[in-house]
Amino acid sequence: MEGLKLKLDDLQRVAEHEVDFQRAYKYRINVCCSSGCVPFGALKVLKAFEDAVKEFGVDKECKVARTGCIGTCSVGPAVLIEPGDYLYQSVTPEKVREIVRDHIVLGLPVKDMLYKNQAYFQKQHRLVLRNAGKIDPSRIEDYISAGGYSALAKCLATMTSQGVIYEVRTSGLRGRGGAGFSTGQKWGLVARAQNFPKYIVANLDEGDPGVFANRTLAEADPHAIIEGMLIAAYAVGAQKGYIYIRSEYPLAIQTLQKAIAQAKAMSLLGDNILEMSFKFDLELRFGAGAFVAGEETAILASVEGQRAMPRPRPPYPANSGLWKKPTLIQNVETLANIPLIVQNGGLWFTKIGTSKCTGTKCFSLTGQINNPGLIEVPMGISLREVVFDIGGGVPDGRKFKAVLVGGPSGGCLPDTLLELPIDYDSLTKVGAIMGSGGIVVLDDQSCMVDTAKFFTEFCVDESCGKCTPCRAGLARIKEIFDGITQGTGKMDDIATLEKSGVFIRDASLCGLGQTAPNPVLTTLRYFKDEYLEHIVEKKCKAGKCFKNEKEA
Amino acid sequence: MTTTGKVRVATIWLSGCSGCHMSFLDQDERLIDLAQKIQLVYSPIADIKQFPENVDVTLIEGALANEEQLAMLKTARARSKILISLGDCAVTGNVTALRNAWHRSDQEVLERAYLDKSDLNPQRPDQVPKLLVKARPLHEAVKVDFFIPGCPPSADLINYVLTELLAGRTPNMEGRSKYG
Amino acid sequence: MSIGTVKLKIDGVEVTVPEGTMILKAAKDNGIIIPTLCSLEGLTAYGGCRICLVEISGSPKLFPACITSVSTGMAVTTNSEKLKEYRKMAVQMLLAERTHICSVCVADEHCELQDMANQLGVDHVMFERNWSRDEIDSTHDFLVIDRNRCILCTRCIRVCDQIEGVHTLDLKLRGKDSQVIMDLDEHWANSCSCTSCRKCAKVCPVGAIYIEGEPIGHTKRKDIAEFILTRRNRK
Amino acid sequence: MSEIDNRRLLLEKVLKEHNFQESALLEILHRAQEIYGYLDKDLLMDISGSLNIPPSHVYGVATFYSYFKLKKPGEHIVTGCLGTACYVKGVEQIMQAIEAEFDLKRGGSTPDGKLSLLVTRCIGACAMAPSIVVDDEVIGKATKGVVIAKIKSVLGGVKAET
Repeated sequence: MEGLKLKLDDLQRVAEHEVDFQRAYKYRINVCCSSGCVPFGALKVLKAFEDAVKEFGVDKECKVARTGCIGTCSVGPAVLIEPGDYLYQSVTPEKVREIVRDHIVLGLPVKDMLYKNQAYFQKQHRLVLRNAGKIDPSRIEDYISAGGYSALAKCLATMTSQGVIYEVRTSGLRGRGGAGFSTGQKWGLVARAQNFPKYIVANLDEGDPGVFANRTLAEADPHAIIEGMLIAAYAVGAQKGYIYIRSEYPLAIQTLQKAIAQAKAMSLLGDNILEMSFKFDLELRFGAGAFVAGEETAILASVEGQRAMPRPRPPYPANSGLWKKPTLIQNVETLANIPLIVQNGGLWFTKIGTSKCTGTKCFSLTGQINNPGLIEVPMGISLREVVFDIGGGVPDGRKFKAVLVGGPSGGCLPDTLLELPIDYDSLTKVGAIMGSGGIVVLDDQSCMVDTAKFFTEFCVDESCGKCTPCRAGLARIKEIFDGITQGTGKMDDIATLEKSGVFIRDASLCGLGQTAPNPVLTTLRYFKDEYLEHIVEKKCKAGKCFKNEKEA
Repeated sequence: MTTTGKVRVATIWLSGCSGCHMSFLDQDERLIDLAQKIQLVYSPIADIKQFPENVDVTLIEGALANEEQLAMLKTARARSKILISLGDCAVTGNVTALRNAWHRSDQEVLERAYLDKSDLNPQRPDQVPKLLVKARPLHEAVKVDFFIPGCPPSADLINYVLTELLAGRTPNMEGRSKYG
Repeated sequence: MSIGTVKLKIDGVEVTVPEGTMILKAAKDNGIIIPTLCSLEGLTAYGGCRICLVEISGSPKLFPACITSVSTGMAVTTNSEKLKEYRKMAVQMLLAERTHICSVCVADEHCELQDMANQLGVDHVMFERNWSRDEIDSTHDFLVIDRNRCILCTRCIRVCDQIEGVHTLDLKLRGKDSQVIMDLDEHWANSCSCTSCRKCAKVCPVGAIYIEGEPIGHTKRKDIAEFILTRRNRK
Repeated sequence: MSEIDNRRLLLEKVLKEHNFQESALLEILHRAQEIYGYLDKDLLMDISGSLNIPPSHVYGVATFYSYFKLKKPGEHIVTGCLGTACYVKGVEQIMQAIEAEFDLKRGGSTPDGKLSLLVTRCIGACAMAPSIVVDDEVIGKATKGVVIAKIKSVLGGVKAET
């Protein structure tokens, strides 16, 4: 099929052909081979399945597929058997024969190996991750048969660029990279700019420690990102795009490279896409270990081959971005929503989530929690539902203490705020941020002062050094923390932390500096007693501080 | 204030060159006016052995460099209503704090000063109080109410701050201080 | 093509300036001086020091005056209590960042950071100071760099690139570890591209780059970039 | 043809692929590091000359990003993930154990050049925290014992089973 130059009507045919082809199989065994499951031996499990179906002579009715992430990363390797969506957990090559024999040959699912926590999936709403774990990301046909690229075809065949922007605006979609700017509005700005060429940059520089949603998306459904970019390009009039991806994600890079090559071969990228007069080229750009490069203006500097130092806005990238040309910068999660919005209409999208915050959001759920993994939930869901219903609460009978929302520059929220609905505005109000969707749960053995110090250290390391507050200020805050956690803290320190935190938040140049004090300010707000305990009593209940860190 | 109705003022000399005290004296004829309103109850320029109780204003020159000074500073703080850092050494550490950037132990600092760099009769000092790890500005150890920066601060600035305080006003340092 | 004008208010005073003017310049041309450190006329704006932050009514954010252009109807406040407080804070952070001891510095009394502290009434630093101890590079015949005094304003880098045109200087590393370097972080004497033009010493706001044996008041020339640009453009 | 010549030829191919464009500096540094293992000053000077970018700029970019190595790394590389999830799950203790066991500090190498210990801020394997990477192999839910045994087996040249 590769190498075929697709025309508009061909898509449908490819999809039907592929569906027929897949229907020939009675079972489909999806083995998750994403970065989360591979270290647990997923590739060996895949091989074992391929061998076992042959051994039992069921290879004609079983399709063994190498797929992306299903989301239950803590119990990998995960295997999903369709029909019926039977999810097996912690599968080992030794157990594969049993599964094939009982489930496929005898038709009796192996109950004690099934993933038990049904609530994990019940409260989720998988739009962006619609195909994750269900299609083979290395086969474009899989994506097409799942309805892929039909939204692009719809755009090219029946919609004007303004029409596309209208649907996106109607959908109320907001940027999933963290700031939550209206996507439709942004597209409108770039579309209006009369300066050519225009560019699109897809942000896959997921630098937040504790976050892996974008990586998972790229590994599981790369074409959703590409299709979203194509539609965006059509809408704003761009002909060149870059996906900026962390070099720490080798599998995602590989998957995307392959996907781009396939799309090019099928004339879904390049000149005359789908035989229409629409042209779009796509290149990957690799990050190199700089968190700040995820910032909107820093990513531009990085794509241009410079030090990733942000610059003040205005001028906004919509007017003056890459090489001073209009540039649309969008997180890949935002882009993956686009095909659905085009396909189903903007109004359909507003029915999901809340009225001000439509749609869903992916969260990486980690820390002291029973079911860590990647989830996608409708906006407006409460923190409690995420932490306890989906996440299964804190393990080992310990007590929940705090939840960190929004990555290293997010906020530490106490149990009194568990009923808070997750949306951009509610989170900002309590001092946290949506960020790129990191949720880290802390139990009663965590020290909040130590936690705030850890995040400050992260931001000190990752500050680009351009502006005074972030560079010089955060380093001072870190020193104050060193003092407090080593026993030389003073009462004045609390006021100094608060004053400089507010200053850094207000006066820093970019989002990194502006949000970096969040962990400090929120822990001061909700866990002041722990600071006092450290300063006055020189005690750390959690036993994390007052160790001689600086030996020699 | 005491029965004399005068404001009780003390001055202390820690690790500094005494230049700030010189500047204090450089207030010249204005000292006569000051003397109407203040009583000097402790100072290196007066022969008083003990730091008294109930001091209204204490001006301190010099950085905090050793344990004896730390004890002195704490006493002064406890017995004074208003504590003022006088001059850059007290405000920033200044020259005294140059050793901080050297990042060496107190013993090495002493050896460098008394043995390596000595031209005549190098000898290990045995009466120097134990040095603190770093020479520090005063406000890193105790609460300081006002700061008069400068190396040395001008007599005018010292006079301005004292006059304002005596009049019950808060001195405004904007555009007045001469840092460094 | 005619350039339009823009009417706006700065500190309550109505001013009219050409379109595209930066707030800093618009204020200066109308007698309102906004304090700055990294900005220098004749060089591109950097927006790093955050001293020139101003308020624009209707926005909760603060804007660097050096790099924010005017727009019609804008009402700018340059000197509110909050801004003064923030400027003091920025100066304190700079003073605490490396080793600044004015009394032993070549730039004493000719230092823009020191002036700024005095002007704003910074009478002490609330943070414990970080005593940096970087090697002083005095290998060059007469140019010296003491990075312990550097405030990373990048004026030297910009003048080297934009006016002298050789780009000997740049920054290495990032964040608090950032340093001004010559070529591949060579000693100055080994720099293959440096033309020894002294412009970096002339624009350095502090005592980080200076000329050995020359009184600093004689070296410093804040208008050098603009001066050269004007001369170049003279037909 | 000597090995060095080969590497230079490979680099030249990369430079040509990118048409000597200044904007491809990051890509070129990535590839150069793949080819040479690390970026020493001669190499950076070469790239600076080839792309006609000032040396200080190339050096500035190469040192800004923590992924680029300017010093020769050890034969085997262990990378500890210091991301949030791993930190919460106690990766710090494992790192300290490695430092103590093999007598090296993070960011450094053993004197014999056999082993380097690096840190990274999140490899995105948070659900199986704490994670340690030993020569490109991710060890999830790592413990002191497992990691140290793994490193020893790698150093001993024995192919370890995982």
